[in-house]
Formats: sequence, C-alpha cells, structure tokens
Amino acid sequence: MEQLLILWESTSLPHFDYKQIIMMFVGFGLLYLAIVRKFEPLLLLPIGFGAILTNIPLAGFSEAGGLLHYIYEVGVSTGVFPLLIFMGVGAMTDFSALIANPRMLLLGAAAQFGIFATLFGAILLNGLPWFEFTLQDASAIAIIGGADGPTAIFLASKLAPDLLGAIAVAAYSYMALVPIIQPPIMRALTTPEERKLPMAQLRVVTKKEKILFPLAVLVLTLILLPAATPLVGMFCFGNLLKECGVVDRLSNTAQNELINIVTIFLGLAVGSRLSADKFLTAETLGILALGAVAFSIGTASGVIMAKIMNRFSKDNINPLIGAAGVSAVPMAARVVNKVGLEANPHNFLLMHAMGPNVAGVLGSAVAAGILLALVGP
Amino acid sequence: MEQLLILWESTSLPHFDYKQIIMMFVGFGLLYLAIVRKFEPLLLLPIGFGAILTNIPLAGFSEAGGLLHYIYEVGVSTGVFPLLIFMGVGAMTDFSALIANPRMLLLGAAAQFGIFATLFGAILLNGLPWFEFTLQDASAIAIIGGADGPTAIFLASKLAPDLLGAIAVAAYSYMALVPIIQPPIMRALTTPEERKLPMAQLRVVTKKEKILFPLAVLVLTLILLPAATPLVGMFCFGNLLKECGVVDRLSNTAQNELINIVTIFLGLAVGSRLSADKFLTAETLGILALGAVAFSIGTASGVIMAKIMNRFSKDNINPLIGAAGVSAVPMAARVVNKVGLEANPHNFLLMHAMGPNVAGVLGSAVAAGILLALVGP
Amino acid sequence: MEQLLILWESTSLPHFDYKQIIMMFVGFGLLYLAIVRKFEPLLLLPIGFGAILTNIPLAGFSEAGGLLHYIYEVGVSTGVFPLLIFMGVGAMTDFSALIANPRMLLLGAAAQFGIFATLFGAILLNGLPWFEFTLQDASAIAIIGGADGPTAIFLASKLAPDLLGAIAVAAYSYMALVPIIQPPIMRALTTPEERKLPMAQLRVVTKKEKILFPLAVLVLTLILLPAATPLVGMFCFGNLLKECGVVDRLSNTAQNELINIVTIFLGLAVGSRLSADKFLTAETLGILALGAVAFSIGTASGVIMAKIMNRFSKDNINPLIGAAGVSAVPMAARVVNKVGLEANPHNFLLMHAMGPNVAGVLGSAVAAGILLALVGP
Amino acid sequence: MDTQMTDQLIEAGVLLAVGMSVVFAFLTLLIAAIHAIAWFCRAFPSAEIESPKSHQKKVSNNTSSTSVRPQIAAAITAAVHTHRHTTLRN
Amino acid sequence: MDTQMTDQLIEAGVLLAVGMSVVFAFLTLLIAAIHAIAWFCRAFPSAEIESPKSHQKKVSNNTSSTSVRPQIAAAITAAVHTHRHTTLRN
Amino acid sequence: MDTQMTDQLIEAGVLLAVGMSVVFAFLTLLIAAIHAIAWFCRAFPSAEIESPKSHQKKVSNNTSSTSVRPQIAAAITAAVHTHRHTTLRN
Ligand code: NA
Ligand code: NA
Ligand code: NA
Repeated sequence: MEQLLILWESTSLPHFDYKQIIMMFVGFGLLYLAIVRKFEPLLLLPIGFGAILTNIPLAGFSEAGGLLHYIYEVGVSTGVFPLLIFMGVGAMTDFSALIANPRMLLLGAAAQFGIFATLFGAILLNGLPWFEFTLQDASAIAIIGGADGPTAIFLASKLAPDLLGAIAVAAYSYMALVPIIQPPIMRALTTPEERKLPMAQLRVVTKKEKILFPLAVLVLTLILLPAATPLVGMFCFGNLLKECGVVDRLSNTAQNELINIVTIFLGLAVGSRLSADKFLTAETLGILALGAVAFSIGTASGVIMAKIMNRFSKDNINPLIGAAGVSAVPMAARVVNKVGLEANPHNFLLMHAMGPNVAGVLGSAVAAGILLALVGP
Repeated sequence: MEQLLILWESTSLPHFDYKQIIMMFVGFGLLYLAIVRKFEPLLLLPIGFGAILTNIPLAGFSEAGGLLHYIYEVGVSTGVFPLLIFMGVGAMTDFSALIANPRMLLLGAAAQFGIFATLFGAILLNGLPWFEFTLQDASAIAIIGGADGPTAIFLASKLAPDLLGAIAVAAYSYMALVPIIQPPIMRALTTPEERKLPMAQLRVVTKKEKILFPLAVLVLTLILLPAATPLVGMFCFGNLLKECGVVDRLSNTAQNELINIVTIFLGLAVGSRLSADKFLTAETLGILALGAVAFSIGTASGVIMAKIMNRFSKDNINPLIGAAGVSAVPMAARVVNKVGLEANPHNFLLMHAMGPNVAGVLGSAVAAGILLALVGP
Repeated sequence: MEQLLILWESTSLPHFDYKQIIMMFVGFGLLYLAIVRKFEPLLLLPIGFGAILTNIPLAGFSEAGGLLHYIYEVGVSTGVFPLLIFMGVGAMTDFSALIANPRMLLLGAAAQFGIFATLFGAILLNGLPWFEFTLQDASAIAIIGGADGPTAIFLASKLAPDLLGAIAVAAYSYMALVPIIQPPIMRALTTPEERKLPMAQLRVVTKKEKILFPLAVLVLTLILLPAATPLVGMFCFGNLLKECGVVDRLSNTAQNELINIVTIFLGLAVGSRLSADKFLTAETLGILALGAVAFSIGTASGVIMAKIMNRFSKDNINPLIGAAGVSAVPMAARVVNKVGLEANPHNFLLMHAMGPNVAGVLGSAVAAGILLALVGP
Repeated sequence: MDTQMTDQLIEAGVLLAVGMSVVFAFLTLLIAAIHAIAWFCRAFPSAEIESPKSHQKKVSNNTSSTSVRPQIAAAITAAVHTHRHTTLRN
Repeated sequence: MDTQMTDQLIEAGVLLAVGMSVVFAFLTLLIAAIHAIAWFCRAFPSAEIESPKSHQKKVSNNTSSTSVRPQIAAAITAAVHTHRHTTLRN
Repeated sequence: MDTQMTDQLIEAGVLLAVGMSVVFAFLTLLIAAIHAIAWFCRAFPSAEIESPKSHQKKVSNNTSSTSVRPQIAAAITAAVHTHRHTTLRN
C-alpha cells in the first residue's frame, strides 16, 4: 500500500500545476509551428521540445543537476552559444552583393529604426498596470525588430535573462512570419510603377575584396563600437574563415557540424526558459505585440529609405528591396523577389535584395552593440 | 647520480602496483575483444584504452587536472554524455516495424523481467561473505539485463557510481555476446515447428504516424513516469529530429558527428573508472555473473511471452522474435533472423524482430525510470 | 551632451593603449602570414584573429565572462585542447614508412638535440639584462625545436603559461618557415653526391603491424616515461582508432570534425594570450631567436646523424632525410624531397623522409615528457 | 538467512511486482496510443507535412546528401555530353 | 503620465537619436571602407592569393565535397563504359 | 658569469645528457619493438583481422563515402536511361 502511494507520488499526476500544462501546450504549439507550418524549424523545434521537458514535474531538467540546466549555464548565460551561431552564420554569408553595391548599407541602417522606435512602445506599455519594463527590458525586446535570432538571444542574455525565452520565441516566430507580415506593408508604401523598377546588374567582386571586407568591418567596430565586437567580431571571423580560402576545413566545420551541434543545444536551452512563471505573464503578450510593431516599423523604414534613395540616385533602386534591410536572411530577400515578380514577371530582385539583407545583419548587430554600450550592465 | 635517481623515480617501474598491471591487462583484453573479436568496438575500444591510461602511475589521467578526470566530471557524473548518446540513438532508430505491429511492445515489456528478477540474485549474493550490494547497487547491476549501454551507464552514474566501470563493461560485453548467449535459450524454449512459423507482412506506416509516435511516448512518460523523462525524453527528441523531416541538418549531426564525439569521450571516461580498487573486487565477478543471469532471463521471458501471445493471437507470432525484446539493437534482431533461417530457410524474421527490438529500448528505459523513482537518491 | 560623452567613452578611442594597437598589428600580421603567405593557416589565422579580439579595449574578450576567457580556461589551461589535437593528428598519421624502416627512429631522436641544446641558449640569454628565464621557461621555449605545435602548446601550458602565446606563434611560424630555414643547412652539411643517393624501396607493412605499433609505443611510454603519456597516449589512441579498422566512424570524426572544432577554439584561445603585457617584451624576441636556433640545430643534428648512419649502413641512407627528423609533418618531408630532386631529378625521397618525419613527432613528445618529468611542477 | 536479507528480498519482490506491472501498463497504454495515432492518421490524412522539400532558411543545408545532387547532376550532364560526342565521333 | 515615464520616454528619444545616428554613421563609414577596398584592389591587383589550391598541411581535407569527386568520376567512367557496351550490343 | 648561471648551465648540461640519452634509449627500444612486432606478424600471420567489413552495430555509418554510392548508382541509372532514350530519339 505504501509502495503504491510512492508509485502514485512518483507520477506527475499529483504534482501538476495547471500552468505547467499550459506551458507544455505552448511547447507542442511550437512543435506544430516548426513541423507543420515550417516556422524556422531549426530553432523552434528544439525550443518547443525544451519547453515541454522543462515543465515536467519531478524531472528537474532545469534544476541544478539537470541536463537543460547544464546546457543553459554553459552556453547561454555565458553568451557562448549565440556567438558560435553567429560565427557559423558569418561563415555562410556571402557579402558579394553588398560589396558590389555598398549603398545598400543605408537600407540596412534604416531598417534598424524599428528597433529604436519600439523602445517607446515598451515604455508606453508601462502606462498599463500589467507592465513594468525597465529600459534594459525594453532594449532586449526592441532588438526583436532586428530580425536576427542569435543577436536577440545574446542581447537578452545580457540585458533581460528573465525575458529570454519569450524574446527568442518572438524573434524566431516573426522571422518565420516575414512572408505574411512584410508584403502588405511593402505594397502599401509603393506604387506599382516603383515595384516594377528593374535594377542594373551587379559587378563581379574579387576574392581580395571579399577577404578585406570582414577585416574592415572588424576594424570599424573595434574602434567605434567595441561593445559590439563579440557579435560582429565572431561574425567577421566566420566570414573570414569562409572567404580566405586557406582554411576550408575550419569554414566547413563552422557552417555545418559546429553550428548544428550548437543549434541543438541552444534551442533546448532557450526552451528551458519557457517556464510558467517566466512565460505565462502579461509581459509575454507585450513582447509579442512589441515584436510585431518593431518588425513592421523596420520594414516600413527600409522601404521608405529605398524610395528616398531612388529619388536621389542616378541608377534605379526598386523600393521593395528596402524591406530586406531587416535581415531575416534569406527569407526577406526572397519575399522581395516574390513581390517584385508579381509586379513585373521579368524582374528578378533576389540578388539586389541580398545586399540590404546582409547589411541588416550588420545593422542589427551594431544596434545591439549600441544598446549594450548605453543601457548595458 | 641524483639525476639518475630522479630519472628512475620518474619511470613507472618503482611505482607500479601489481593491481595496476592486472588492470592494464584487462584494458588490453578489452582492446582485443573490440578489435579482433569485434565486440561492440565503438565503446569497448575507447573503454579499454581509457582503462590502460587511468592505471598508469604518475600520469594522473584520472586525478584532479587529468584529462580523463575532466571528461568524466563534465560528461558522465552529470549524466550528459549518456543522454546525448541516447538522443543520437533515437535519431538512428526507425520505429516503423513497431508502429505497424504495436503488440510487439508486450515482448519488449516481458524481456524486462530479466532486470527485476536479477535484483533477487544480487541480494542472494549478499549471503556470501564477499558481497555487500545495497538495493541501489543491485538496481544498477540489474539494468545490465536491459541490454542497453547508455541506459546502464546513466543509471549506474546515478545509483552506483563506484560500480559504473564494471557495469558498463558487462553491459557492452553481453550485448556483444548476444549471438552466443541467446540462441541456446531460444532453441531450448521453442519447438522446430514454432521456429518455422512465418509471419504476416507488415503494413506501410505513414510519415505522420512516425512523427506522432515519439510525441506519444513522451506524453505517456511525462505523465506516468517523470523519472524516466531524461532518458526517454532525449530519445524521443532524437527520433523526432529524424522523423519530422524539417531539420535534417540537426538529425544528421545528432546521429553522426555529435554521437561520435560523445562516444569517444564516454568510452574514455568509462574506462577511467576501471581502476584497480574499483574493478579488482569480488563485486566485479558478481556483476559479470548477475549480468549474464539478467540477460538470459530477459531472453527467456521474451520468448515465453511470444509463445503465450502466439497461442492467443489469430496471426502467427514466431516465438523467436521474443528474444529480440531485450534490445541490443540490431544485434538481437539479427540473431533472431539467423536462428529462424536455420529452421526455415525462406523465413526472414528480421523486420518482425525489429519491433520487439526497439520496444526493448523503450522498455528498459522505462524500467530504469522505475528503479530511479523507487530506489533512487 | 552627457549622452555624447557616454558615447565617446563607449568607443575605443579614449581607451586605446598604444601597446594594444601594436598587438593588433601583430594580429593582422599573423592573418597576413596565414592568408597571403599560407603560413600554417589552420592555426595562425585563428591565433591572429584571437590576438586582435583580445586587445580590443572594453570588449573584455579575455576577462572573466568573456568568450576567449572561457575557451582558454576550458581548453588550454586544462591541457584538453592540445591533447585532442594530438589525438586527431594520431588518427591522421600513417606509420607505414617508419615500421618498414625502423632505424629511421634514430633520426627522429637525433633531431631532438635542437631542443636540449637550446636550453643553454636560453640560460646564456639570462646574462643579458632583459632576460630572466627560469629553467621551466627555458624548457618550454626549447620545445619549439620539436617543430610540433600541440606539443609546444601543451608543454607551455604546464611550464610557462605566460609565454604560451609567444611560444605557440614561434612554433607555428617556424614550422611554416621550414622550406626557408632547412634547405641551406641541408646543403651546407651534405655533398652533392650524398644528396643524389637513392634509397631502397620500402617493404609493404601489414595491417596487424600497424595496429600493434601504437600499442607498443604506448607500453614503452607508460613504463619508461609516464610523464609523456598524456601526449603520447592520446596520439596512440588516435592512431589505433585509425588503424584498427573497426571504428571508422570514430576515426573519421577524430581526424575531421573534432579536430576542426578544437583547432578553431585552440587558435582563438592561444591568440587571446597575445596581450601587450605578455607579448611586447624582450622575452618574445628571445623566444623567436631561440626558436630559430632550436630549429636549425635540430635540422643539422638530423642530417649529421643520417650521415653517420649512412657510413655504417649497408643500405644507402640519403643524409637529407635526417632533416625530416624535426617533425613538421609533412612539410619537412616535402622539403627533403624537393632538395633531393634538385640533386637528382629521378630520386624521390618523399616516402623515405616520412619515416624520420613521424619519428620526429614521437621524439619531441618524448622530449616533452622528459622535460615535464625533470623540470615540471 | 538474516532479517536484513529477508527484508531486502521482500523489497525486491515488491519492486519486481510493481516494476513489471508498470512496464506492462506503460507499454500497453503505448499500444493503445499507437492505435489511436493510426486511427487519427486514417481519419485525417493530410498531405500537408508530406512535402519533401523543407523550407530551411538562413542555413543552407550543405550536408553531403543534398550537396551531392548538383555535383552528380553536373557530372552526369558532362558524362552524357562527352559520351554523345564520343559516340558521334565513332 | 507620471514623471518617471516622461523621463524614460526622453531617454528613449535620446537612444533613438543617438542609436540611429551611430548606425547610419557606422554603415556610412563602411560604405567608404568598401569603396576604399575596391580602389585598393583595383590599384594593386594581385594574383597571389587567387591560387585555387590551399597548401593545407598536416591535415588532409576529407570533407565530402572533395572526396566525392573521384567517386563520381569513377562512377561516370563505369556508367559510360557500361552504356557503350550496352549500346554496342543493341 | 655569476654562480646562479653556472648552476643553471650545469643543470642544462645534465638535462641535455639525460634527455638525449633517454630519447635515444626510448627510440632504440622502439626499434627493437618494431622488429619484434614484425617477427610476431611473420610468425603468426592471421587473416582474422584483415576482413575489410567491420561489424558495426547499432550505429549505421552514414558518412558521405558510403551514403553517396546509392545516390550515384541511382543517378547513373537515370542518366543512362535518359541518355538511351535521347539517343533512341535522335
Ligand atoms: Na537586422
Ligand atoms: Na532493453
Ligand atoms: Na619533433
């Protein structure tokens, strides 16, 4: 009889809190989005699974001695995993389109307006009784507008670790929603004639330029914005591994096995932050709302900047490509291409949109550095 | 002269304990089994090498600051390495045969009788003056009957860390000995007619079923047996990575590079537990004996259960496939196939035996969870 | 206004120390050597990048909480990374040429004279006012003459952690300079007739011999020089993984993904030791000078030993192959082949030089073990 | 046989009974779950998640299985091309 | 609207102004840098680092991309060979 | 030259003598060991461990070298098939 009681006590049934059950459904929801809807599955699937595991009573995944606890402490609270992901993304990124047309950097800059504008939104939400975002919280939330997962996780781990789970989920969800969020904004801000604009073919970029580019980015960053060097530095390191041509072994490993291993662990660790007390709060709703705002403003800013540049440029600049400035590589560029083809079936904007697209990665890493420098601990 | 003395003192010769020499021969014996006899070489080769290294005087591999000490502390005493191996095994496992014929799970359940029956053996051994197994020790030893390496290592690291080396060596050795241990038991318990029984072809399983299966296992486990979720959860995670079809990058890495890296480290770390004071004891002999008992009982239980099921089933169930319920994937299933072909050269049982075979993995993970819940710390 | 001041304070400009700027130029210089001159790029590129990152003011890469700090503490100060590299190198090394002609080991032994002779040089430098090398420092510096990167890093991490950066840079730089340093010495010590000497073809080596070889090396080391077992043991482990033929999965991973991942981290971590206070010292100049001396003496000793052996051998021994005894695999063997072809365009010495070449790896690991045993902590 | 061992044997007996019951109960429930899944999949057959191409973003899949195809394609093209020329010349 | 929020909003405004200025300044400098690089590469075109084969030492590159080619080559040879025989026979 | 340096130089001399002796002794013993191994392998030539296929269990080897072959085979089949059709049409 006593044994039966112990057995009953060793099931989850007498220990379940309804909030944990809700969080497990959130986890299953993320798995659904990842598998069926194909929303950024590489991250959302491990995040969803981690969310389920961390909310199991008695299993202790995220308590001292638990698997997810170790992974989180080793890789996320130190900031190591997002930086390694960034290195791998750097080793996968081709900057040719940007080097051939460097003005595209201005579009990547303009799209960061979404980040800084969202700070206001977060503070205004504080007017409502359910919210109490500090400026650090607001900054970590606003970076969702940068549409860059590892940047968001890195900044959140430094500025607002308690919000990390919700911020990461929001960031990856909105990145996956780019094909739904961006087109209406792009169409609203452009005329059909603008969307039809063809662009001049890009020049060929030499290998030497591609090698010198990450070094130039590194030098500018270390002089002007050293707080951004962890992110930008590792990104440039990865890109240099790829472009230098003498360490293909390391470049291949950085963009395949290493990033895959780290992605599995990072996803599980982020998922382990989706505990009921941290996620089932008004803040999470606020974060989701603010993320959407940040994303939309960033898209609009990029398009508007592109319209302005088109007016003052002697070469055509199709305003649609401004939307790619939010990053979300290469999804945003593909969306630009698709909306462009709707207006003009012979106008392939993909390569032209890759310039602002990768510029957006740099732009949001720089924005993260500014926030770290000005409101960081 | 003094220098010569220092030199002499810096060789192993004046420091050798005869027990260390014996342990090195044990290590070389494991290398022999791995390389020449091809006994589970992926684990036994690193274990054997680790056993040699850890017994070298003055080298300090397993003392504070030594390589094997770090690896053990990071990966085995935390339980991280066996869980990652389990994730990788999950990503390699195809549950089609089981989903097509779910009754096979009963065979995987019956074979766990070997585990629980062995508890008696361990306690009876305490009647002899050389043994003093606690119930925790007995449980960690009994899990050898589960014929699953990472499960045995994980449970031993939690319940009986001092016996971990011997338990791991016994588990992998007996898994390698499946083709020798099982056939006599299988033949003794079945008639030639039974061994000739053909089985109906398995139906095709849809991708959706394969995706939902690991999730169903996870849900049942987290509700009924949360203590088993570290093992079962990571196994299901790996299987979901494989089956979902949207994260092939991660699935490939989990079943190749990541599991290979962890296997190297796990093997070395387990080998580092083969020190003289822990291995050259009567307990080790007891563990080897009990392991063989557990294995044999498990095999017999599986076969007997299959005979019972065959009697009450309208479709034929060849009793041989019950032997595959101990797990030892895919060796046990191959042995079933071989013994079946001896009786009927046209009767290929391999696919039918895969069902109980993978059911055995789940069964022993569940048994480990029960032991953790009821006798765990 | 205050914000602008904060912004100014958050750039590197008011925080730069001129020494940091010099060190960054050192880092860019290493990148130049790696990318343009192709000097051991697999290590020098990450080292150079790490050197730049670690000298960025405010970024804190090598301070508590910084990425490079974590990597260094986890992998280099524990000695784990060089040992894993050595395992991978073992898994890449083919000892056939040495097993076919075991006398070549004497050339690998002779070339270690460069290491021990350099101890005198380091102590004599102490006569100058700028140097104060301890015997431990001198030993760590002298190992540069072993022409083996991971051995040098491992020994330096144990004997002289403060000099690790300079020693690693010197070791890899001189390994890359083998084609420039060695040929003049080789030509000065040999006559054209000697350089033309053809050598007898090597016999075929069986698989069994190749499996037993690493075990024999391990046994000799663990008996006679246990202090060398971390290095030699992991090297033999890697080689056994390769040769045994039953764990190709593990062997492939050890010589590809695992060594690549560790190389990236090891390079960055070594680079993080190139801080101004540790590198911009007279010691560094001394280390560079002594490294060149060690290398040259090692080369000369190998050639002279080969001349002596040629005199007493019934088979021809081309004295050039003695130069390969310093290790620097396979660069030194290629240089031997090239210099040999200059003298006799039909005389391919590459395979013959591989014997002393791999013998040199063992020789310097043994020398490192001796230094650890006699002057170690 | 002393008392302690008797106690331990009783405990082991309880473990055996409880353990095998739970193992059987658990795996029997799993049988039911598999039947339920099979029923569900027959009831709601969706082609949705059967699409072979996954929309992997941001990280191009450079694993051998995918990266080989273009190479093979190019090689085949070249081979067939070469071959046709060869056969034409013959 | 209380004072604290006003303060925060002012702070956010400053952050917006400073942040966007720095982002634009930074990326504008980067535009200049790219132009400088392009000028430098036109001024000093070097074939030196364009050599396709890297002198990788000590570590042979066993990645799939390189190891596949010989296999494919062999396969193609075999295929064409087989095919020719087949067509000859037909 | 002060006493300390003289002491250190003597110590270095001892290290040199001892070190080179040990290195030579060690590697000479290794020469003997290699000869012993060669003798052993000639004396007991076993075909046992020469079998090319390793019995790898539980972990299927999905490395590129093995997984490529079926793909190539399929591709070749397709290519030859296509080609034959093409040539037939021509
Ligand atoms: Na961005
Ligand atoms: Na089992
Ligand atoms: Na050497």
